[in-house]
Amino acid sequence: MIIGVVTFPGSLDDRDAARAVRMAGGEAVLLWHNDHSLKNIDAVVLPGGFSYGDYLRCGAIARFAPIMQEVAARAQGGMPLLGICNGFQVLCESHLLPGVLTRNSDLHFLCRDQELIIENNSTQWTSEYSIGQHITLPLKNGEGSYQCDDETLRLLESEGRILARYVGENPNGSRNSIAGITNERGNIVGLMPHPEHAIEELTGPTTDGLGFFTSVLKSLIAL
Amino acid sequence: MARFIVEVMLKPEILDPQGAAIAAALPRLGFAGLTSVRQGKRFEIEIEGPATAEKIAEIESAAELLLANLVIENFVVRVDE
Amino acid sequence: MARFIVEVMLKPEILDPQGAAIAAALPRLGFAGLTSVRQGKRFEIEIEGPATAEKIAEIESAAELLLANLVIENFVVRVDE
Amino acid sequence: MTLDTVKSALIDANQVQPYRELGLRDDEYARIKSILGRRPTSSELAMYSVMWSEHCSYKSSKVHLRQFGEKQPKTDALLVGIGENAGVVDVGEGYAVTFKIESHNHPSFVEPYQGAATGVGGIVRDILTMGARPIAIMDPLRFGPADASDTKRVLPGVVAGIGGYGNCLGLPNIGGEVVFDETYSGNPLINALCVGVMRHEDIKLAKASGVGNLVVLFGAKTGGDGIGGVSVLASESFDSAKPSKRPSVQVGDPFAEKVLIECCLEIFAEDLVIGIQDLGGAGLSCATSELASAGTGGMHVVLDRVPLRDPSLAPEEILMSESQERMCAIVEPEKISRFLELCTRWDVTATVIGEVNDSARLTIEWENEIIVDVPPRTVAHEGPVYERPFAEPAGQKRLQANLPNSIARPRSPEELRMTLLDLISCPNLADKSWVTNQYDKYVQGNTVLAQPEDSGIVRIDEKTGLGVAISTDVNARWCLLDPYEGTRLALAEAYRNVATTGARPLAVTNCLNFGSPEDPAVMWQFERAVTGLADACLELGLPVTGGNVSFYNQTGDVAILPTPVVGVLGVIDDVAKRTAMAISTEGDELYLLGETREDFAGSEWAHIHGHLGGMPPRADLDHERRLANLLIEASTSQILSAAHDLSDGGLAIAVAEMSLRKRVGARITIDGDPFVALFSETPGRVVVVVSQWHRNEFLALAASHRIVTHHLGVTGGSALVVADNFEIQLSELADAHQGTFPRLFAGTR
Ligand SMILES: Nc1ncnc2c1ncn2[C@@H]1O[C@H](COP(=O)(O)OP(=O)(O)O)[C@@H](O)[C@H]1O
Ligand SMILES: [Mg+2]
Repeated sequence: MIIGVVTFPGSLDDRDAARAVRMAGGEAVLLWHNDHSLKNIDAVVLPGGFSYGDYLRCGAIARFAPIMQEVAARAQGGMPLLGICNGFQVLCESHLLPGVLTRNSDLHFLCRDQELIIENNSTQWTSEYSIGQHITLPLKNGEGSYQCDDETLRLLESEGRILARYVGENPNGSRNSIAGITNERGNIVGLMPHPEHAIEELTGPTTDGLGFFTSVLKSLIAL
Repeated sequence: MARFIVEVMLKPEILDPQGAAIAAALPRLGFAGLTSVRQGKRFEIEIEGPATAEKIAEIESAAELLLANLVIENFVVRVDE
Repeated sequence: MARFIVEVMLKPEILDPQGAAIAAALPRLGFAGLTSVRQGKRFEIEIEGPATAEKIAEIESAAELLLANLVIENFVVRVDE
Repeated sequence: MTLDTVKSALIDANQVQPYRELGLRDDEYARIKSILGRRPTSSELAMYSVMWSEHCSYKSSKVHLRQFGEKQPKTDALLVGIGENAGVVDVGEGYAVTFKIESHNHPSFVEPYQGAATGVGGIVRDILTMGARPIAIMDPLRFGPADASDTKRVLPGVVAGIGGYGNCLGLPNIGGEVVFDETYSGNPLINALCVGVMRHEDIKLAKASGVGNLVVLFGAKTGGDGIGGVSVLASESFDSAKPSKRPSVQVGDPFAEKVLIECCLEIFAEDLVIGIQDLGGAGLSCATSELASAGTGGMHVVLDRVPLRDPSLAPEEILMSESQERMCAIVEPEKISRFLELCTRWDVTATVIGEVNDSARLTIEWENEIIVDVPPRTVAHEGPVYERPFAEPAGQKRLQANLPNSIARPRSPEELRMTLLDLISCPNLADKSWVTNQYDKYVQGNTVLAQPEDSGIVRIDEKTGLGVAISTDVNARWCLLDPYEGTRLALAEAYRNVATTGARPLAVTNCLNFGSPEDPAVMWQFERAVTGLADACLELGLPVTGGNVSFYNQTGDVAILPTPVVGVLGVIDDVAKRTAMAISTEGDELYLLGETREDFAGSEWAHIHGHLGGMPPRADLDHERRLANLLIEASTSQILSAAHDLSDGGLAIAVAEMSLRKRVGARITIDGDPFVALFSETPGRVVVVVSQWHRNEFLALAASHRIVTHHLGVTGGSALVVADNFEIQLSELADAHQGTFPRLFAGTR
């Protein structure tokens, strides 16, 4: 199974995401923002970082990168697509997921180990977790506060599309402590914390993040 | 050469942490009687040629597409004379 | 109740990486003929009572102290009617 | 303004020139005239003035810094020494590592966010220039009193700037310092360290060699940023009475730099450059003259070709501009098209602005006229050298005689307990998470240790686990009391911190922050500090690979504490074997390594009581070396569960920090005067945690290295218990430790 990781100018966690894919047993390929074709890719990760400097709004410019047209089209057709941090911001800006990520409520960049609770394990990226499972992943961003209108929030809640929430004190002012959401179909997932930085005891707080990558590989094999 | 101003503000119902931080800081600096502070963005865009109706429409669509995120923001385009 | 607008822009000689990024992105989206884009901030401030000269002066000093960084930015205060 | 050309300089030879305003002295100006055999053109004057400034020429420090070369120990590790953009050391397996610290003190005082941000940008380009991929940064910082209102302006801005730039570059921040002292009000110290890694064969040098090779300027366009910033900002102290001297500030674009890094690394990988130099202080003046001076010797530049952000810039200004995120490369003509292709791929502007020749002159043209025609060595490498007078300050003996004996010492268990709480919550020792949580430490996925550990460790090879460790340190109060000994102690501490985590110290960098070199007392501090560092490096067998000097850190007549920040780089063969500081299991044994004496002069305890006087402890480097060897061997054979260096606040603070990390308590027993045992700052000590199984092996190892061990107690419980004295719940300690920074800085931006 081949998972593509998109490198935009300013992407930072692209190599880390590729490493996580390999640690989970998959093959990782770096995709260039200016390319148009996804070739034989089975799933895509939009990595963390500061695409195009994150000037204007995070993810606002990356959304228009040539590769994103194909990514969006394939994801709408069911290809698994995970946006981590900046990738999540790109997904929201692209309207592949509802809502938007705004400045952290205390206005500071925040890097810390964050406890989460998994609330939906029926997506292609979370099947290896159990509902109610607590995991700890690095959270690191300046604009990680999930915001949407009341109607969208009600919908997300009622459809069980909130994938994970922050446990304990809300770190950034996200509505309902949302850390990640999914589309209805469960193939497009956006997540603010970084699973790709929790794959080795040595360099991460836990190995809890590996499940996102093993989940998608399993679901691809099952297809 | 024409000059446009695009003003982008968060919709009133959206939380504005930056505005809130300023509203909290100002009374500490001795400014009383504030009821609200909202922070938004302001763009100055210069183009070649005059500000034709067509150009205005173009700037409007740039604002819609890129400068503002209509999920949370509203915008106004003005020609700067 | 009075409403003020404070507009804060980088001084013209100061590098504006945000504006530059937007100026680079817009042509890729098909907008041609741009000569410059600068990004600044816009504040809407509401206070109790009318916009007296004294209040205007207060807002000006708030802008100097907190809203703008005079080392790199200029600002304008307007009463919004 | 009419163009001042070489031709016109020959004609109106007596034109009055504002050399004094540009910071040149009469004799320096006379020397320029004699070098050129005519008056300089205004562009030449701009170049000489900026290149002969203190910041670029090291004119006051050079005579002393020579010691680092003269006393350099024999070492096979040094691949590139002092003089290049950064030193390079061999870390094994074909890898080379380059690291360096720089200061950005004055710009950060003027505009904290941008000053600190561009400080990070500058040091990262230095590392990149060596051919290395930057892999981590650190930020030793000094501010005025924590509760001073200006500190509330400067610190949050500086921290946001370092985070804003470093995070956007994708460089993990793995450590630093935050220290407060009265003398830094108005003179904060913003030092930044960067470390990079490359293969041996990829090392690049700043040389313009090969007649006919092309000079390429690439990266950001040139604007009016920080024109004259180097000479004005870095060489003159601020005088609040003259705000008009505020220079124009440089604004950083971290995205442009990130793209530049990736672009350069691809260019290096295809071996497309002969030499490369970043544009930092003194911009193009510096890059062109240094490249030419170190290479074949001649270069011709067509200045009109420089892409400008501000088209109104005069040629003098283009030469002086400190616009960030620019590089200058020397490229063979047959490789230029591929070079430009890679720049296009990354959307990086690149322009051929000149050519290498063998004229032995640097010539620059503008609008078809020659405006600069100089021997490049005289600009770049043969600037003025001063033997500034230095003398021990008049009050030095009195200062050393003023012992901290007048301060009432805690005696009762309750007083000792309160002293621990006072110290662990004081700004210098309080938890720095409010700062470090604004820095990404995870990016790149190789951070093995970061703040608050004794040193930062990053892995450089995933297969073998090879990694490097870095620590920066100095107790500047000790340096005031005795700059020679204080600087040796700074090296000893950084060295010990690296060894504590299991890495073998290999090389040293430094950032020497001092007051005005025109003050003989400051110059004395400087001379003593450099001599101390050079001597101590020789004794420990560590080469100094580079560094930075920042003078004029003073307000009026009052200089900052002499602050020679010392950075030690170590290598660890397998990062999986590193020793961390946390007590993580119950029932392990705690040992104190090294002897405790009564050392309160310059201590944090004296500081919180407003006292600074006495003699600092002596650095025992033979002991430090044996201690380090013990710690490294113990890490390699995996017999330590944890280790933590003792520094400010002494034993009590060290054990408290070890307990707070994972909230596992400890019960310790102390001998002798409890106040001395708990709070003395005798150097050369480390607390280690050893499981019962490894205890005998450990004690034997310690004995073989002739290191004195004291059994302190056992780990466990939810409190720190000092037998027969007091106990404190970890929750109470944590509140005291963690509350300070949020209380001081929350709500600031
Ligand atoms: N500005 C900073 N940036 C990053 N890390 C910091 C900073 N300040 C302090 N730290 C980290 O906090 C820890 C404790 O700092 P300090 O008390 O200065 O250590 P030490 O006593 O060993 O010198 C160290 O790991 C240090 O690297
Ligand atoms: Mg330490």
